[in-house]
Amino acid sequence: MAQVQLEGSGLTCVRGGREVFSGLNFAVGGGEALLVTGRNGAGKSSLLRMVAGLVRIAAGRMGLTGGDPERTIPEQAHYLGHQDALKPSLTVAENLEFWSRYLGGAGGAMPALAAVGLDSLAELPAAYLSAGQRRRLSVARLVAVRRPIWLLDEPTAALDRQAQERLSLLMREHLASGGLIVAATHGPVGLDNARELRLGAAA
Amino acid sequence: MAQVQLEGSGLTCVRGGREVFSGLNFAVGGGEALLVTGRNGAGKSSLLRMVAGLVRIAAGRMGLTGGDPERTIPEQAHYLGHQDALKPSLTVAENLEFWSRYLGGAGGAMPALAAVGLDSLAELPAAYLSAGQRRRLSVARLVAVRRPIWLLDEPTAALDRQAQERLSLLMREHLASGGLIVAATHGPVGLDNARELRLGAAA
Amino acid sequence: MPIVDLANPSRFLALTARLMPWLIGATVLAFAVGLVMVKGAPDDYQQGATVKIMFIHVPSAWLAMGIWALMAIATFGTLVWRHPLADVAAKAAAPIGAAFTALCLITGMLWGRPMWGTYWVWDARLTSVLVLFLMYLGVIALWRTVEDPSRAARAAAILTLVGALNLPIIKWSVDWWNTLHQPASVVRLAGPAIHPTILMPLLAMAVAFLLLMVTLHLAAMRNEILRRRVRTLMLMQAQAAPGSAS
Amino acid sequence: MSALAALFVREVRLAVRVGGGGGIGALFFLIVVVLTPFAIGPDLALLARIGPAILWLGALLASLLTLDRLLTADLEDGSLDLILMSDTPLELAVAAKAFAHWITTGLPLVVITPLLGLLLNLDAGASAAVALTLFAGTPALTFIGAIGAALSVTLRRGGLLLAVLVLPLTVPVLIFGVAASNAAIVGPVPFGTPFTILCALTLASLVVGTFAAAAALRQGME
Amino acid sequence: MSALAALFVREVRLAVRVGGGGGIGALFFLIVVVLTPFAIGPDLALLARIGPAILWLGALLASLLTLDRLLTADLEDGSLDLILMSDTPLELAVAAKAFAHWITTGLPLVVITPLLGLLLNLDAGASAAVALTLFAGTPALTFIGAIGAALSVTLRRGGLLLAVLVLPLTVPVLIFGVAASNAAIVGPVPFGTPFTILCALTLASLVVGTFAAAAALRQGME
Ligand code: HEM
Ligand SMILES: Nc1ncnc2c1ncn2[C@@H]1O[C@H](COP(=O)(O)OP(=O)(O)OP(=O)(O)O)[C@@H](O)[C@H]1O
Ligand SMILES: Nc1ncnc2c1ncn2[C@@H]1O[C@H](COP(=O)(O)OP(=O)(O)OP(=O)(O)O)[C@@H](O)[C@H]1O
Ligand SMILES: [Mg+2]
Ligand SMILES: [Mg+2]
Repeated sequence: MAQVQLEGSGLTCVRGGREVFSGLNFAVGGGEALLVTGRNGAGKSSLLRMVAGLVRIAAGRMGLTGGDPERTIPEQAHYLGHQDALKPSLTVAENLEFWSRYLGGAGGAMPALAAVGLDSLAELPAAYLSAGQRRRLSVARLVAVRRPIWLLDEPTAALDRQAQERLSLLMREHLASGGLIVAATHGPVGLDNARELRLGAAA
Repeated sequence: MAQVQLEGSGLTCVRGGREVFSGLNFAVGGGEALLVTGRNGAGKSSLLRMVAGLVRIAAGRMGLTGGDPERTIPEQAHYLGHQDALKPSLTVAENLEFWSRYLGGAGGAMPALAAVGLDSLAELPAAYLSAGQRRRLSVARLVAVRRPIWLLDEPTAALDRQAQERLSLLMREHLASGGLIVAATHGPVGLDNARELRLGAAA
Repeated sequence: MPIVDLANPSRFLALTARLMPWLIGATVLAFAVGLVMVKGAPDDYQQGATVKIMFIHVPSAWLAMGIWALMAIATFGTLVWRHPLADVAAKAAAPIGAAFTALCLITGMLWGRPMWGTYWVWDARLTSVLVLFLMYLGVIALWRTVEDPSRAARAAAILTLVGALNLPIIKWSVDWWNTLHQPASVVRLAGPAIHPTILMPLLAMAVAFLLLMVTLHLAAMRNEILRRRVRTLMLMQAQAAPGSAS
Repeated sequence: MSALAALFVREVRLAVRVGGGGGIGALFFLIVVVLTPFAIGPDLALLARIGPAILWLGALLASLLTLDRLLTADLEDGSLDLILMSDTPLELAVAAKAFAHWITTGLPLVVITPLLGLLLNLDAGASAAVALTLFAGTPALTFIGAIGAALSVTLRRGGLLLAVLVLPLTVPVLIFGVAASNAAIVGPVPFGTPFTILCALTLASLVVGTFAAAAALRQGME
Repeated sequence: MSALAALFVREVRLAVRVGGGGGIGALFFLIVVVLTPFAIGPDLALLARIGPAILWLGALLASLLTLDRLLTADLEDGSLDLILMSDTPLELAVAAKAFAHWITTGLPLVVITPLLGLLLNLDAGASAAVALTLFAGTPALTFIGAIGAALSVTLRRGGLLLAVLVLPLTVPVLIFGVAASNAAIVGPVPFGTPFTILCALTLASLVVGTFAAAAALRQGME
């Protein structure tokens, strides 16, 4: 994988008819993590969804250099939002396998489940998971399919301390292998030399 | 309000046919906070929902002394779960006013909104709120209607630092006025002399 | 006047504000002329004075169909060029189209009572107007469900375009359906060839209805633009208000 | 009481805001009635003969299918938890919700019935008779439907499951509703007999529906 | 391709597990057909005369009303975000989902039609004709319905709104479906004419439905 670089310049975000932020610039390279911080409603989640192609870019532009030129940015990104994209009636393994196959992953689901400590629950319906277990299952998606860009919205929410540590380990591995991370967060995520992008305003 | 005391003894919780915990004992008095901690899936949320009367008590008993003898425990408790009980098409103020009236609160909604810093968004549809703003709106419910027992499931999730501080202020005021708190959490909630109830096992 | 200028909502408001009195005047005048001509038109030897319903019925039927076409064109502008006024035009047109369709249905039914002895028959033409009315109601329901205008606009645009594709098919299949099961009781609509003494007043009324529609549409568009401004102002105010928070 | 009033107001407000819950039900009713001749053919005599039946079937479907989200929406956003915890009796809360639903959905159906009667070639008297029976009978549909709504909360399924659970229970209401309409239109039974039974069914289902729905919700708690 | 196969398998699995999405549709169909005689009265000749119409109306409602959650469920749990982000073309994903829906809901309707024909006093040949027309026509209903499903995602509403938006568009399918059935049963038109048109309508709606639904989803993005 060539050294990737994600850049946004002059980005403006409009949601529900209101301008959330404007003229925002940022750049993250491979091996780097960018922590997006700011008050509630400052537009952290909106920025992530914008990179993921889920919120329209009202003005400005977003570019990726060094990635796969045939694929768009969202196609090379993992998005971990507030919703878990899990179907309660499928088992843990079935849920993960589906996403792994749909997103074009190679290996089976079990190694990824083991990586988040859910292997013992593989055959349980996802309906039976606790909040933190659901979150871990979402994280397993990031492991099962390799993609250079990780967009993480409050990734540590609901995770217990061990799981938080395991997540920061996964993030460090991802960075070490040349990936990049953009994470919205209100607290520390266990990365030492992450840069911070602070969004202003909003209650 | 007389000095309240919430006690559980020999509690067993069964969910989806599996035993989550058994023989659990705890007691919290007025002015005290109990932090329920433990791994993901240990049963923290289940315990809170049990106190709230939303999960069946498989064995053991739960009792309240010193409260209003005419009312059950759930009727004297606030439950702040992962879901926000908000209707997207109602405005922020309408949402809060409804709960305040339904739960038998006295004052209007505005002071409570101000207490969580949402007064400027009162006329906005709740659909437009960010994750943290939704959470704040739920917290406002606790302020709008006085109840002695607060059951908080990961109360700081999605809140920014200022909002977390404001929440711990509200919690301290609640304790000072003789209320009690049972909170499930993975991190600090900003209370100094809270006791901890650690649930064992689970991934 | 270059059309680009009109694309700007403020220009549009200013221009239409000046145009509006003239339009209203022209509409009133056209109706006055039309009604006088209608009064002069001879009664039908069979139908008597009821034939005069036609002067309302037929123009509203024409507009009922025309307005969907207008909406289809406007929504095309929404989807392709994201034209700021296109979705305003489409949204404002829907209730007006529904109203003219309803007028066509109601006058037709009132006319049907003396002519056929019943308010309604499942004749092909009647039925396709009814389906058109249902589709107007569907689009209006869709507009009403979403507060966010630009989102609603795009959804309504797709529905309108699919509807525009479908309307000819519906019309044609309803024709097929009715000619197949044609019950004897239905009187054919096509009367004797229209005589000039009827045609002229009819055309005059058609012009008056067209002017009425243009007036109503522009007024509704102005309303919609202003409503959106109020909404934006409210949102901005909600955001800017100095809360105890910041 | 004030709590119930607040709930009622919220429900009506939601129904009106969310694109007119009631409007949609009435529109669905209209469309179903309009579609029938396409399927059956434009035979006026036949349509008039089965007109009351079509209107009743349409109203039945429109009532039940809008009930789908009556309680599931509250389950999904956590409102139901708080309603269960509150000291307002669950029965009253369910009744307030069902009543709000009838006001916003059942009543509009009754109001547009005379109009639809025209399309089906019913004369004014017949339309009025059908509208009257619907006025008396739709509350029964809503309250019986509430049982299904509560069950589908318990089962965490919505949509058609509700209709499937509830439709069989509505058979008596349907039979006596249509019978009363036909009695008013063609006889020979006097209108009063089936209509009285219909009203009795409605009263019974107000009670049974409320209690059964509340019981189902309570049982549904884990 | 493997991604689409995975999606298809997931959809079928969900439909089967969630209390039989298809089963519910078929049950709803059954109940509507069974209720009709209650409303119309037990006139066998009349029932046979309008039998195909009832079957088609029932199938229409059963198809559309189960489509409600086709895309909304994915919106609510965030799956739709990931589907939009993936490199699988959205059109294909929509088509795969709609196809899975038809397999699990449309096909069961076709299968139980001969059974319901018995209840409506249709002879074997007539039942077979109706089943054949449903087999050819229900895909059109599903794919036209997909447009409504996509729109109701955009609007964050489901339920009857979908039916209200989509039902008028299905008029041609209904007309030619019933016409083909009747042609096979009583004539005088040869069966081939309306049936060919029905098939053409189905093919057209496969294309239009897929593209319009995908466009609606894309436009619905904020
Ligand atoms: C609700 C019932 C009715 C509806 C929906 C209806 C609909 C229409 C429509 C859509 C047109 C425009 C046709 C075109 O220009 O292409 C039309 C024209 C006309 N209608 Fe009706 N109609 C109804 C009842 C009647 C009745 C009862 C009569 C009188 C017998 C009538 C007489 C006419 C005449 C004379 C024209 C103009 C001549 C023509 O263009 O063929 N309509 N109607
Ligand atoms: N709705 C449910 N049905 C069946 N089992 C459930 C349900 N919810 C949770 N469980 C199971 O009960 C156990 C405890 O879940 P609970 O949600 O109480 O955990 P928790 O301590 O709150 O975890 P977390 O830190 O992840 O929030 C878990 O093992 C989970 O699998
Ligand atoms: N679906 C939506 N429609 C309209 N406006 C929205 C929507 N979601 C969020 N907003 C608005 O956009 C702004 C930014 O929201 P966003 O969710 O990006 O904030 P955030 O920084 O992630 O906040 P939080 O820390 O609370 O998660 C907020 O003011 C919010 O009111
Ligand atoms: Mg956020
Ligand atoms: Mg928990």
